[in-house]
Amino acid sequence: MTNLSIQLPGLQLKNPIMPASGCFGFGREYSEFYDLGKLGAVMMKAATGDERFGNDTPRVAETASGMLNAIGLQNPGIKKILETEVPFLSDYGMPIIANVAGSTPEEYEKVAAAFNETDQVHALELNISCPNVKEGGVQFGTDPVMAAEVTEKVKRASNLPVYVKLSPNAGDIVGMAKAVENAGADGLSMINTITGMQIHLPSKRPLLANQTGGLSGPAIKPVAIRMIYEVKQAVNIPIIGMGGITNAEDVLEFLLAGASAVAVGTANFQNPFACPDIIDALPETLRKYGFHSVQEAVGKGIIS
Amino acid sequence: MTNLSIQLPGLQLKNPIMPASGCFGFGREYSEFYDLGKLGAVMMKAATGDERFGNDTPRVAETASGMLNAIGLQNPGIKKILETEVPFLSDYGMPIIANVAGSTPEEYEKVAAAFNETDQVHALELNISCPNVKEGGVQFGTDPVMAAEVTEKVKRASNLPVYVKLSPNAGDIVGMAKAVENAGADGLSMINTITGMQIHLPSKRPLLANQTGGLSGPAIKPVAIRMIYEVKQAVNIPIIGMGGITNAEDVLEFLLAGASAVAVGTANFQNPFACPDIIDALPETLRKYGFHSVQEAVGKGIIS
Amino acid sequence: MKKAEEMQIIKASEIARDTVEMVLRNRYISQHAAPGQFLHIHVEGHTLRRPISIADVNHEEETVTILFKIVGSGTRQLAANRPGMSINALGPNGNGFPVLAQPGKTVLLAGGGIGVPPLYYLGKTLKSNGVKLISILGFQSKVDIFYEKEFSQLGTTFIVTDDGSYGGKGFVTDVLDDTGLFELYYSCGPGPMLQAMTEKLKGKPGYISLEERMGCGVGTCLACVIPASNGDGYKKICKDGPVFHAGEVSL
Amino acid sequence: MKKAEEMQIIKASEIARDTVEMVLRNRYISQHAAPGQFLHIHVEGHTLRRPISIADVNHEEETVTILFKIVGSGTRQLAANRPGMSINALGPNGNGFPVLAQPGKTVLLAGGGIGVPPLYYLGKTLKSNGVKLISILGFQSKVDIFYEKEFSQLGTTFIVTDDGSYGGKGFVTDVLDDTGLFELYYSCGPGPMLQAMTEKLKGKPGYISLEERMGCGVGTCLACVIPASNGDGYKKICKDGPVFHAGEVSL
Ligand SMILES: Cc1cc2nc3c(=O)[nH]c(=O)nc-3n(C[C@H](O)[C@H](O)[C@H](O)COP(=O)(O)OP(=O)(O)OC[C@H]3O[C@@H](n4cnc5c(N)ncnc54)[C@H](O)[C@@H]3O)c2cc1C
Ligand SMILES: Cc1cc2nc3c(=O)[nH]c(=O)nc-3n(C[C@H](O)[C@H](O)[C@H](O)COP(=O)(O)OP(=O)(O)OC[C@H]3O[C@@H](n4cnc5c(N)ncnc54)[C@H](O)[C@@H]3O)c2cc1C
Ligand SMILES: Cc1cc2nc3c(=O)[nH]c(=O)nc-3n(C[C@H](O)[C@H](O)[C@H](O)COP(=O)(O)O)c2cc1C
Ligand SMILES: Cc1cc2nc3c(=O)[nH]c(=O)nc-3n(C[C@H](O)[C@H](O)[C@H](O)COP(=O)(O)O)c2cc1C
Ligand code: FES
Ligand code: FES
Repeated sequence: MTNLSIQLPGLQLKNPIMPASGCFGFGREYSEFYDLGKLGAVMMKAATGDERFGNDTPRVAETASGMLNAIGLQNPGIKKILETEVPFLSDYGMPIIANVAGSTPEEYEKVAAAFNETDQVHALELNISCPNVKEGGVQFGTDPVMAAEVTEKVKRASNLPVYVKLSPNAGDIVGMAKAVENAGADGLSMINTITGMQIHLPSKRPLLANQTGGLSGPAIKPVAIRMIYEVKQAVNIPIIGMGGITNAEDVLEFLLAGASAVAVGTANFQNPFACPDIIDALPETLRKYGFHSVQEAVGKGIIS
Repeated sequence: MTNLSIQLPGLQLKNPIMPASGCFGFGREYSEFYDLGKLGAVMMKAATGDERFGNDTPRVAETASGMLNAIGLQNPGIKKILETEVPFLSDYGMPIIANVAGSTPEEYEKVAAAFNETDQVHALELNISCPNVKEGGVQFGTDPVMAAEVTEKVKRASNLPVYVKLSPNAGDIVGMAKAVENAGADGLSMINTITGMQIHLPSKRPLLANQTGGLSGPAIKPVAIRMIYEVKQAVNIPIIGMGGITNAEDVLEFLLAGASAVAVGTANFQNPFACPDIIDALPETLRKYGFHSVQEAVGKGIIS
Repeated sequence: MKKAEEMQIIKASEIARDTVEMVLRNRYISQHAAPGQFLHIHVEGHTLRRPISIADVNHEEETVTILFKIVGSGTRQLAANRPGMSINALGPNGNGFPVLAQPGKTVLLAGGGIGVPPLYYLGKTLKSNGVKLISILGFQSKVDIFYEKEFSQLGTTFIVTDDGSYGGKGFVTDVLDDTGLFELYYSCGPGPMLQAMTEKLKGKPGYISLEERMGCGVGTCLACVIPASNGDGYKKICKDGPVFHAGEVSL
Repeated sequence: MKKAEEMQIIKASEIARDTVEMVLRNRYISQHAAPGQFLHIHVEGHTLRRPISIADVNHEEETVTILFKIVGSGTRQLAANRPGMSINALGPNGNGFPVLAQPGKTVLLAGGGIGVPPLYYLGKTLKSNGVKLISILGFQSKVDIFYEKEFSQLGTTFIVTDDGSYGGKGFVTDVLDDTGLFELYYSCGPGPMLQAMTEKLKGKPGYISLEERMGCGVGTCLACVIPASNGDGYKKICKDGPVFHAGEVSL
């Protein structure tokens, strides 16, 4: 028997696979494809203080082995999420991670605090790395001082474990990771999307209405692996890894690099069954490479 | 008639297509495939003060729509390059751009100065962004103060126009571009590779002997386009663009984003005729989207 | 539970310039498809699926027909598939056209280019309900025209081309005054055409089918939104649409 | 001038576990290939080409044969190509085995696994020069064995398997004492095997063919280097090799 379970701050995961924030909404649509209870956990779409409408369309573009998105944090706001989305997801019994976003440190604080009201959310993912909003978002994610400030504020406001989601756009990812660890982060999640652009030749202008968007998908996997590998050696908090995962071998690569669990984003769009398919394939993949448990593989690829 | 020519500091290009540094050696091998005289220019493999042997193997890995390399600046050293490689290339008559690398500002200076001895080299490309060497390389490329210092030193030492090659690993690419422009750079070339990693599952360790390598190929094109688009609006020096170009439509996308000429790297490995094929296709592609010249398309995708 | 269905290609042929008609066999989709719904098709080597409308359904043969234009690398790759091969599709997706079931009423079908296909299955269904049909189909040029015969069998059909190489020269909306009376319209085509249609036919009940670049195609990623005309946020084209009441969204 | 050649697949069959034999037609490559050279093959959907040795050549039919093992996504994709389809290859690349032209001499061919193929065309060529051959072929297991009959027709052939399921159990080098005398050896196989070979046969003239991950495959990118044993930098496997004199490089 291969042991897929893993324990992280606030999260008792029966397997290390969860859908990534923003690539799964609040689960309703994919619940029509399979039993969400199969998932290790769920990372919800970003929540902000008030409802947000996001950016104009087009909001997505396809790239080689990847895609760009500039949704712009569209979400119904913290109140509605607590009232209708969290209870829906909670019925499936797996841990729920709420993705917290905002334009100001105060908004982050407010949203984080709101999740204290429910016992159905098990951890927060602090989205200081969204490249698709004018204010907040990625600027908190590329400046270690600001990132630490937001992390501290949210830690004080919340009674939940906080996973800070790092941006690959940061010049010094290890410095960022250390800064938020020192500020009290319980874990990290990495990586968010890399800022990119596509120019639409017929119209001779950026294809996305927002001009830039976040690059995700298999194209960015090597960057995610490198960053996790570097950060793992510099911090003592666990990492939830993501960036281009499409199959169980990718998951093992992330575990070896130092992730303790992983999230699957873009792959859901190509294959709505990406998460359950990976969960089904994982035991055999671990066995094939000589592992009896997920825990055993974490960080095993690191040469010291 | 579509006018493909473009004038850049030191470079009278009959067309905007050149092979990227390190993806073409010193041209000997590809000269067996086609007449190098067809190229707009050539960017030579990096030159250092002394001969360098580079990293251990494996040095390359394949990734989704891209590749990682960690060659490590293997080159015969400035003396031999001047004696045997430059004269060979010079016979073909197109402008030659020398890629200058080093471990210390002084080595950059020395290499740059050495190219004053020949009139067969038309410009320098200052490689402050190589991620695959222990010293120098990318650290000059992610710190604007160091980048400016190297640029200044090289400008003083050289009588050739200097194009500074920027690293996408920099957190603030616009800041880097401005810093080297202020330090006297005549142009920019961007982007170099993004640092990445692949873990080899059977051996459970990084596949590349150097552990990390530089990600290139179509996977990184959206990042290159975004950075050129942003930098073009902030500086007044021309940009030679690169990153994932495989066909003439890609070239037009780079021109629209703000590049005045482009370099083709990884694509040469899949198709040794990548450069001449693109040169042949470019007039029709420009016409299709309504352009009569390369010059006309430069920066036309920028919404201000 | 929804599934991702394998659809076997029964027939594939180029029926107009760069325009491919493909007949696909799949029991589930053929039995459940409604006019105006779409398939979200996986294309080898591409990150995102491609949304393509259902143009016709044959319940007995358990097939659906799609018609698509080769406009980029995804549709080019899709067109390279040959009969006998299978493609993977999500579907039927979205909400289609409400099918009027009042015999004797007259409705207008107005399609532009690759917006024509979904109107065909709609027209067939309406006709079998005894509804009278008038169709206006717009194409770029003569070589782009398809399904003229098929629509003619449903009712009076006007063809217009941008360059006048066949039928009337001009836009679909230029013919609106010549069609005679109708009580309801259904339209699908490029954005500017739909804007012109809804503008000219303001006040008349109508349904329009919209296009937008999609990620998931099932309502989760929020890529494909369109502002609701009541100012209250967005509708999702892939899930709330692609068909909307003409007054429901602001184009 | 060198070209990238289209090669038509004439035949493709699985001749051992996950091991595919493909016969490819191309005039230029078939007329120029020497034993030990390789093709650098483009595989759909992959950034880098795959280096595969030339295993046999038929001048009259203008074909070359390759043998490859499915080990990853590139070889899997390559194996999916069917007769009638074409693949794009650079070649013949590199420097092959020096072909000894002294009738009556005895040489040893020692191949491990997927290192066996290039030795076959070498063996045929040597035999036609009147050279006497002894072959040792090592495979993982019985199901992996291929070309036993073909090599037997060239001379005495020893087969060993890692698990002893066929022939002797053990490594190619375990048989070296049983072969009788030979003046020269040629070897191709995994790194550890070549190390053991050159160690055990130190002082005896021999040629080895090496593998390394490649970028360009033509000598330009410096991906595929191996240190020269004289300490003077690197040799390029794709261009200076893949065949080297046993003493020329340090393994
Ligand atoms: C609900 C719906 C139904 C459709 N029905 C049909 C149909 O029946 N026949 C038909 O020919 N076309 C139809 N389209 C348009 C079709 O989806 C696009 O032509 C196709 O996706 C282009 O793919 P490509 O790879 O060839 O082009 P590329 O431009 O290379 O595609 C790049 C990306 O942009 C997206 N994209 C490009 N154009 C469109 C577009 N017009 N609408 C949505 N996404 C686009 C692609 O899906 C892909 O993600 C429909 C679109 C929608 C939204
Ligand atoms: C000169 C030469 C001749 C060869 N001849 C043969 C032959 O005749 N038959 C045969 O089966 N194999 C041969 N190989 C090995 C063959 O190239 C690899 O098995 C193949 O490239 C693996 O590709 P993949 O996509 O299936 O594996 P993956 O592991 O998915 O490939 C990933 C990357 O690593 C490279 N790679 C992986 N393994 C090797 C390897 N052993 N050598 C070089 N590159 C590798 C691939 O080319 C690709 O770039 C030869 C290698 C070289 C260098
Ligand atoms: C359409 C889309 C929307 C996303 N929205 C969010 C979001 O709201 N919050 C967040 O933290 N990350 C968001 N992300 C980033 C993903 O959670 C993930 O970090 C990234 O896409 C890399 O993983 P992938 O390559 O598996 O998609 C979004 C990504 C996509 C593609
Ligand atoms: C194998 C390889 C070697 C490279 N060597 C150098 C180098 O010596 N100097 C340099 O400035 N860039 C070097 N580069 C970076 C390329 O010049 C180019 O900036 C990068 O690969 C992006 O372009 P591409 O996606 O078209 O390959 C190298 C890239 C590759 C793939
Ligand atoms: S495409 Fe994802 S919500 Fe419509
Ligand atoms: S593979 Fe490029 S030098 Fe050998």
